[in-house]
Amino acid sequence: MSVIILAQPFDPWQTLAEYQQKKPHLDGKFGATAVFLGTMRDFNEGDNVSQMFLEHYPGMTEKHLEKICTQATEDHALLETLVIHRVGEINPNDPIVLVATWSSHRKEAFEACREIMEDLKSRAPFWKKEQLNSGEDRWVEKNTKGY
Amino acid sequence: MSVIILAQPFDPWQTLAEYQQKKPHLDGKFGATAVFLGTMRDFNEGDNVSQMFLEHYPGMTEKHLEKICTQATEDHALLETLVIHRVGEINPNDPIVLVATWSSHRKEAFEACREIMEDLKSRAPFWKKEQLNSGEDRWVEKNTKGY
Amino acid sequence: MFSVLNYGEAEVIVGIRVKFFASMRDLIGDDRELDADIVQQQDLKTADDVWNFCAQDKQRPANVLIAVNMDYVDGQTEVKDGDEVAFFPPVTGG
Amino acid sequence: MFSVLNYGEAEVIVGIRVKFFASMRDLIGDDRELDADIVQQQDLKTADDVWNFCAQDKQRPANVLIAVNMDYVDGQTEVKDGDEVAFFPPVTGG
Repeated sequence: MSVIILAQPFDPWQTLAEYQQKKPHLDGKFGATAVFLGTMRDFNEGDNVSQMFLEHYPGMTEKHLEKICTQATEDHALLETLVIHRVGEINPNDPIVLVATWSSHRKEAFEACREIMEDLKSRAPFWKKEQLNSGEDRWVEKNTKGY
Repeated sequence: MSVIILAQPFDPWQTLAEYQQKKPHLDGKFGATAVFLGTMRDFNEGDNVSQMFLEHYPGMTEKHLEKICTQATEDHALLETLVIHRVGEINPNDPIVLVATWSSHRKEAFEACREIMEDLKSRAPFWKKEQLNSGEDRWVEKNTKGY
Repeated sequence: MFSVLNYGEAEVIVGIRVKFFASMRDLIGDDRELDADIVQQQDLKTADDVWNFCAQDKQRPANVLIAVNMDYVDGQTEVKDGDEVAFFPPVTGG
Repeated sequence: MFSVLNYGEAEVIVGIRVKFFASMRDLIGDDRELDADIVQQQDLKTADDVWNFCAQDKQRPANVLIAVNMDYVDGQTEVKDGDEVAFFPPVTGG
């Protein structure tokens, strides 16, 4: 299980491939991998967004994410979990968050991946500030509904 | 939207990365990507499995998968969908199926990805024959439950 | 009972093309080239009739799936010349 | 009102470390180095007291979240010397 807070851009698919290769205990045992990737869009709530700044609470963010991954691992008998979340300056098309879960069967991987994402969106201490094309900036105040 | 039936092994993460790059209409517009990857395990129902043969119904398989992807695209306002499914001889750790969905928001991507997988597992004409370590072979007769 | 009729260069299918997949092929004992399985029999009205004709004395498993022209149907569905009828067990892909 | 006391080489924190994030920092007008925000005040018993002391006349938004030692709590939670208390708006990551 890994929780990574990253201040630089990352390649989600290459990272996934490398992460999986380094987990020999998965060999032949995982039938299911569910992945969610959140990516920065260039629009939000009707406005064009040119850049974003992602703030977090160092220490608490990691602690909270580890807690929800541990909980999901127990609840769904996961074989492996990876969460990567960007902080700092982010540009359109940059990956923001990657959640990946590995399990024997698909039900567990799907449910765990979504539960981790929903908890992350509603409870993990991250905050987005958008820089609009107009020059204005603003804190994002709410997320879209997950269910 | 693409549905691909493949008789050779494939690298799921590299394929995803390349597929996404070739879709300029996604640029800046997709906030969410949900992915499911099914991988061959080396055990099933208590037995060690050395290899698998995946049969399909050429023509109907593609037609059925295209239908469920079109339905999911309408139901969930997807921006893009990719389904890749292996046929032929498959070895442990080989990817079997990849389903990826792109949308503006996570709810749609998650739900569409899972719905496509569930329909694929219960309705798309594919059949697995397992070769056991014991030398025996057998048709797989049922899937694990998805919900 | 199975044949493909060729008129000049064009292949003209007269009859119903029948396919069996996976364990259903094993059950029927069908090791022929499947694409050449054209049943020419005037009195086959439904998918059920096609099964009974091809399978002879073999009972159809309750969970068999039937497709006509690559769409799922039930056994009562009518079939006609040029149709493709397939029988297969529950699917296990993914 | 804010200070870090150094005794020899070891940093000894006497008081409550307070942090504000995102729009809550803007509201408080807190442009100090946050890690140095140690409140030394004997009569702060709860997280609510800490807010009131730091925010002075600024009303606390109804949806503010509170963490003590990096766990979510409510405003009635007691605090003591050495604790870290954080105030922040609803989260918007992911």
